[in-house]
Amino acid sequence: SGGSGDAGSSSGNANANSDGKITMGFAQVGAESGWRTANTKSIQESAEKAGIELKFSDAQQKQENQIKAIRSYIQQKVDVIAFSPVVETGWDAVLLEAKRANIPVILTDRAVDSDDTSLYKTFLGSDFVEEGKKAGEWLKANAAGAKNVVELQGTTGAAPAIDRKKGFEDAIAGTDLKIVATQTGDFTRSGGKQVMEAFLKSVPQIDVVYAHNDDMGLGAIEAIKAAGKVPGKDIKIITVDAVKDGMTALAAGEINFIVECNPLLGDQLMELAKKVVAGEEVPPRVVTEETTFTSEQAKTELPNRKY
Amino acid sequence: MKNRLLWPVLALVALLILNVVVTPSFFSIRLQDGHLYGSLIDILRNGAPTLLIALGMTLVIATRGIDLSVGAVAAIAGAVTCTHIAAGGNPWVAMGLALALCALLGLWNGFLVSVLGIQPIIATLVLMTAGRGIAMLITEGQIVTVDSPTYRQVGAGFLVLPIAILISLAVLGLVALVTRRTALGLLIESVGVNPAASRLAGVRARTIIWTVYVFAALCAAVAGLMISSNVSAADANNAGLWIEMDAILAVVIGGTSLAGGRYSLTGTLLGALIIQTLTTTVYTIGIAPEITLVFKAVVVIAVCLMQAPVRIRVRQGVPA
Amino acid sequence: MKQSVVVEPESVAVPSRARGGLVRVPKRFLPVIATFVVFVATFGVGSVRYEGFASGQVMANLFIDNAFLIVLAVGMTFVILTGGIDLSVGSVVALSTMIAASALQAGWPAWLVVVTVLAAGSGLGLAMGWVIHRFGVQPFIVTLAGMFLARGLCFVISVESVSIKDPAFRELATGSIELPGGVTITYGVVIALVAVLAAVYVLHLTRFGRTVYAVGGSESSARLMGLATTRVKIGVYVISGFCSALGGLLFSLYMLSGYSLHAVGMELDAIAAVVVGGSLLSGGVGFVIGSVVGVLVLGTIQTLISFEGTLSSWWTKIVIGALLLAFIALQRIIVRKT
Amino acid sequence: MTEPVVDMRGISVEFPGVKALQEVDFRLFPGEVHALMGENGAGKSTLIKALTGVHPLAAGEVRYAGEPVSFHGPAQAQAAGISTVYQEVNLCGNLTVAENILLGREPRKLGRIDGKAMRARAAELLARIGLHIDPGSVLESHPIAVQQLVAIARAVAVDARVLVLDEPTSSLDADEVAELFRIIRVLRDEGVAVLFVTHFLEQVYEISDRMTVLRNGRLVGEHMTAALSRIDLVSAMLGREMGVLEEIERRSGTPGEALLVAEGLGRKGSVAPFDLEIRAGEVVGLAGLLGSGRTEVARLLFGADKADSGRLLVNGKPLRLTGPRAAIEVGIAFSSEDRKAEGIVADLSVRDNLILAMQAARGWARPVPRKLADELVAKYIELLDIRPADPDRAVGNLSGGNQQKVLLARWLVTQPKLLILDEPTRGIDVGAKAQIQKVVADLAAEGMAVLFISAELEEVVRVSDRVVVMRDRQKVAELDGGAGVDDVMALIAGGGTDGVGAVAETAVVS
Ligand SMILES: Nc1ncnc2c1ncn2[C@@H]1O[C@H](COP(=O)(O)OP(=O)(O)OP(=O)(O)O)[C@@H](O)[C@H]1O
Ligand SMILES: Nc1ncnc2c1ncn2[C@@H]1O[C@H](COP(=O)(O)OP(=O)(O)OP(=O)(O)O)[C@@H](O)[C@H]1O
Ligand SMILES: [Mg+2]
Ligand SMILES: [Mg+2]
Repeated sequence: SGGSGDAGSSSGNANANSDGKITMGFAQVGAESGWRTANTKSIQESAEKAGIELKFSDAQQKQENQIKAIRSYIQQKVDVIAFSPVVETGWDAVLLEAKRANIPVILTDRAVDSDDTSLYKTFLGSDFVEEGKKAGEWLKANAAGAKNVVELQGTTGAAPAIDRKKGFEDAIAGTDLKIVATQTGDFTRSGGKQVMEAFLKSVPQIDVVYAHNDDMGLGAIEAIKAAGKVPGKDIKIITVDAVKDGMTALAAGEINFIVECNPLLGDQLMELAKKVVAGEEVPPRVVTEETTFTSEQAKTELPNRKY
Repeated sequence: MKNRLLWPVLALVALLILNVVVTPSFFSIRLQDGHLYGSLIDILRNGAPTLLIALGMTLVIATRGIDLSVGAVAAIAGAVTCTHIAAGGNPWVAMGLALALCALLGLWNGFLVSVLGIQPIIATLVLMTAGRGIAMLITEGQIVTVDSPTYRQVGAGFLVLPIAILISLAVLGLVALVTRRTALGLLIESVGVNPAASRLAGVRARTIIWTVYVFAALCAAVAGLMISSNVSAADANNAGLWIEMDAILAVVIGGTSLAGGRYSLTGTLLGALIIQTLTTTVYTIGIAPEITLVFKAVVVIAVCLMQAPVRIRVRQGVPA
Repeated sequence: MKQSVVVEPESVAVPSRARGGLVRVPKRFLPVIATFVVFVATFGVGSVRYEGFASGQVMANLFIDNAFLIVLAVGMTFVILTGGIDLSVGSVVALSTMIAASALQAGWPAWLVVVTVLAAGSGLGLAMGWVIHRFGVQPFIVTLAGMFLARGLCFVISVESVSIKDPAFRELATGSIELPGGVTITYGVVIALVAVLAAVYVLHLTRFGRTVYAVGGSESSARLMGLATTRVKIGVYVISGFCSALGGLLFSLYMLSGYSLHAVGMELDAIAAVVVGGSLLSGGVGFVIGSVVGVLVLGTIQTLISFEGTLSSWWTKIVIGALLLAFIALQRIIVRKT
Repeated sequence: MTEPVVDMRGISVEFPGVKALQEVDFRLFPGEVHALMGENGAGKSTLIKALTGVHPLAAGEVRYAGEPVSFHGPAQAQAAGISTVYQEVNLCGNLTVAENILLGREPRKLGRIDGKAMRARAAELLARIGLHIDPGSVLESHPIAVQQLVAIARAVAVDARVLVLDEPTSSLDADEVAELFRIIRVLRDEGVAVLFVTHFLEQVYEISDRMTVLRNGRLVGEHMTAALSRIDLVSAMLGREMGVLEEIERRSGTPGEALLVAEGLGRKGSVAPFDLEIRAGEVVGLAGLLGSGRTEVARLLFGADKADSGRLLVNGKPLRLTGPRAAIEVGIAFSSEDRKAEGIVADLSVRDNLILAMQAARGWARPVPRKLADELVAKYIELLDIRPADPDRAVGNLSGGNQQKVLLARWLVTQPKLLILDEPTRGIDVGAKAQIQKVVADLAAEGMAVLFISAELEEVVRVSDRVVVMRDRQKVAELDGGAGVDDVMALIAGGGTDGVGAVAETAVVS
């Protein structure tokens, strides 16, 4: 029986199975959004392409479930563990177990908050603060007299919400731009729509909507249309993610600018996993390739969008 | 019963007044593209799904039951309809399919509760969990966006007033009529108050229980259609998330006891309106997301203290 | 919710005949026993199906991973036994982790943090119990408000997660106890088991505990019998609040962090565990041990899912639902057959 | 007599819309048995609850042992030495018998409840009132009569200065009553003041020293029992003269066809297989001691419990009883002895309760028209003298006896072919009891078959054309109309003829 604390002394770092196939345990957060599902799909497909056996578990948005899954991967003696931390805190204990069991860990999405950086090999993913910044920078450059921004936040307390807010606020600090109302739309279309409806009635002048993801932006578009205004013209809209529906709206000019947050990091992850299992050195931070889209760029990019 | 409803009404009025004080234009309603436009209209439209689900929940609760699966059922209804439409299907057929499937799910809940005798909270918890999975299975985890003007009408359309609220009010009227004009109301209450006595009196408790669960599922299905049609997309994961809690809260604020028995449809209507007004208030008066919940907690407590049975008894001169 | 109208006499005593000597399992233990049997059976199925399932450590992990839930379920059992319900437990867990983490960050000594958290949880429970009793408001609505309040206070303290760096907490969290057979458990498990024992003692061997059952059986009768119903009705919410806070402490040990979105929906897990363990929501019927087995059942479902390994997100949900159904259906069948 | 231990003056109690008590004075002395008399709804239970702090007083003063008191609840009253058995069984069905007796005063060892000592103590207390059941059994599993005895055991378990018994004997047999009276006398002699409520006049005259009569919430008078004749008592209660209980008119015509025939019907662990025939137009009485299996027979015939042997013929056709509905469909009705748990639907109005069975039979889609419902309610409120005569009042707020009348009416409106009445007169006052007996007789005269169960043997013999005697869960005999109370008594007790032989000897003659 594999004890959680003392196992792994027998095998070295490159403890690939006898058939040479690498086994990866991936503890996914959940399937709370289309973005996440695309992320999952990408990882599953890439694993198959790379010949890596994938053990996958869905934590239903609960950190404790992720921890349980990681613990069970440790017991099942997988070769490498990867996961996207829901929160940056609270991973020390289980990562320590993995380290003791000599199983390398790769983080995706974001880093964990720990003094001990030896707990994981590398992390691969987007920088949410950077995304917020990009949105703010674009607005600064293209404000054209706009002043009043309303913000549709993601789920209160969720990391992307906090960081995208922070990055955006940093970027527009010191300008004429002002966030006049901010409220959570829980990352959903109905949330975005409901909040926007209320804003349209309670905020006298709205020039810009900044939504923490495409879905809330799409909801806001509906509300703006219902109010008899033209989204993208009367009110500028900036969102983050660049999922297909968002890109379609961007191409149609209803959204003005989207900051990409790329879920398709499967290939990069598998490559890293192979290196890590082989014991090669990897950089401690790998940033996914992410860009931004304007309406014109969206028109050309749209046909290639898979998710 | 009349006295009991006084307090929810006052709570609703108080909330509305708070809104007007902060946003003077709150009550203003104008005609926009041939339909009414204003905050009050938003409250009605956005509150329609909660009201509808709460209506089904009221009858379930009256039989001493509870239905946690309504949110998942709503998600399934949206998922079925949108995937069918997205695949080129007729919106009416799609909606019919969704309603039929959800009626089946209601039958399933009723079966677990009335035939297997499983406690309602657990019986419906099964579908609450699995149902979301089914909805996601149908949409493959993606948000399915559709572009069907017909379908849009259900949740976002207007016949001067939002169609969604018209549907919900129609169902309310229908339920009121059916439970009052037929003996359904009496039988539901008697099963809820004393199942043993009802059985000996020859009441078909099983049929009654089955009926209310199917009805609750149908209400949830229509609500699910409204939710997804409102944004022209099916979000299997988030549609109707925690709406069961809102619905139960609406029922309870309306004065119906979770212990079963006597229920009040008017109370449920008021409860649903209070909840939606509360949500809109939070957006309108600009309460920071961090303290939204504290604000809601205070309002909920205030409402229930206002209508506390003890208060009423004191008023009538009979202390606890 | 009480389904059977006719309850068979447990022992047929006729005036002339003395009490029967045959020891039979009393009916009220059946649901617990049935749950246990189903639990063991599932574990057996898991062992046959998955390699490495039937190990002591997997069993121990069941306790390690669910220690906090066990404590919550214990508190919830008290409330449900009186016919009430406490929806605030999940949020109180989050609030406890938040208080603990931020207080530790502010440099409070560990013992003071523990005391503060427990006091806060019990205090909130007391407040809710008082409102429920004094104003006759339904527990559902009061504890729902408590749920909003506790979660809201988390956000007020901090929106971001706070990690716990206190050495004493880390020590407790990472330390483990070796049992015979190389199986290790955490201190959290020990605390949870102590809580269970304490609850069993209180429920079955004190007047307070028996009054809990009486109130659940018939509150008006209990009152007419001259029992201290007020104390009990408020007391169970204090106990539940205390247990939530204790569970919150265990959770903060488990996570070593405080976060306002911790334990979302955990109240449902706790209620489900209690009900799966054979308690009736209408009150008066149930056992703490049943609730513990209920937690283990839910834990086993999780373990099975993770051993299965490659379920997609939606199949995960469907399978959880199906397993839950299988459990309770089997339990019903066992209870009915005997 | 010295100082009264309880002295209540000018007591008024009001409920929304009802003045339940108006300026009632009441005194209770140490060492006396005091009967509180009055019709159903006169306010007896309310007076008791006013004394023990369940209901707050609208006016008046309570002095206990010379001191003015105002109890805030039963707990305080109990602590002060007033031990009470309330009307209806107010115990916790989910707990064991022992716990119910000793809740709140469990024997403890080192601070924890000593289960063994508790069961032993409970067994002792049960034995004291002549009840031999397993103290570890769950209370719910016992019939209402046993529960009533357990409640009494609980009340007499403490050293109280005042013992209050609100209709403790409503479902007890002569034996149990005798046992109870023995205990009451012992307590009385020890100086305990006993307040006793019952509708059985014989019992009042047997046990009480003094009595207080209430009518419509007002005090009528306080009398020495010996100084008040029965006729005077009854007219004091009713406020009018009441004719001597007329002999129920025997029907001259022969009963009709056999309506229901049970052949070897039985259920393991509850009743041994029995044969029974009930004809249209006859009243069959079911007599036996507590626990002899009468209720079980009734439940089997109605399908409330499933029989596991034998068969049932209705109108000559075999009938598979799958549950109450199947029975109701062929015209069988059953009114349970446990009116609180299986009878009334407390939160619903009198009207709704009254039409419930009729409505259930019609199905939900065909509601009983409001006009018809109102007519029926008006008719039965009048016929059975249900008080208050308010169809919209919640049944749970009616006095016990009036609830029973509503239940009876519930079945009468369905016009069943066979009416099974299990203790229909439990807790019903003298006037109404005669009324109900007469209704039963009239119904039979109109062709309805009635199975009549009552703990009161005289009543069974009086209303029945034929009496079936049960003993130890077996049918032991059937006696025809001419039989008297003594004949039945002999069979019940198992004396005289041997049980099995009795059946053969007293072959049914009709
Ligand atoms: N909780 C209550 N709410 C409203 N009315 C009540 C309540 N309890 C009793 N009453 C009314 O008070 C009156 C007196 O009832 P009470 O129970 O004292 O009668 P009783 O003399 O005990 O009759 P019975 O012999 O039938 O038990 C009745 O009219 C009854 O309807
Ligand atoms: N004195 C007693 N001692 C032990 N058990 C008793 C006694 N009296 C009744 N019982 C219980 O009575 C039950 C059967 O009662 P049943 O209801 O059939 O009797 P009954 O003839 O209808 O009497 P009643 O209606 O007066 O209670 C048995 O379950 C038994 O446990
Ligand atoms: Mg009375
Ligand atoms: Mg009986």
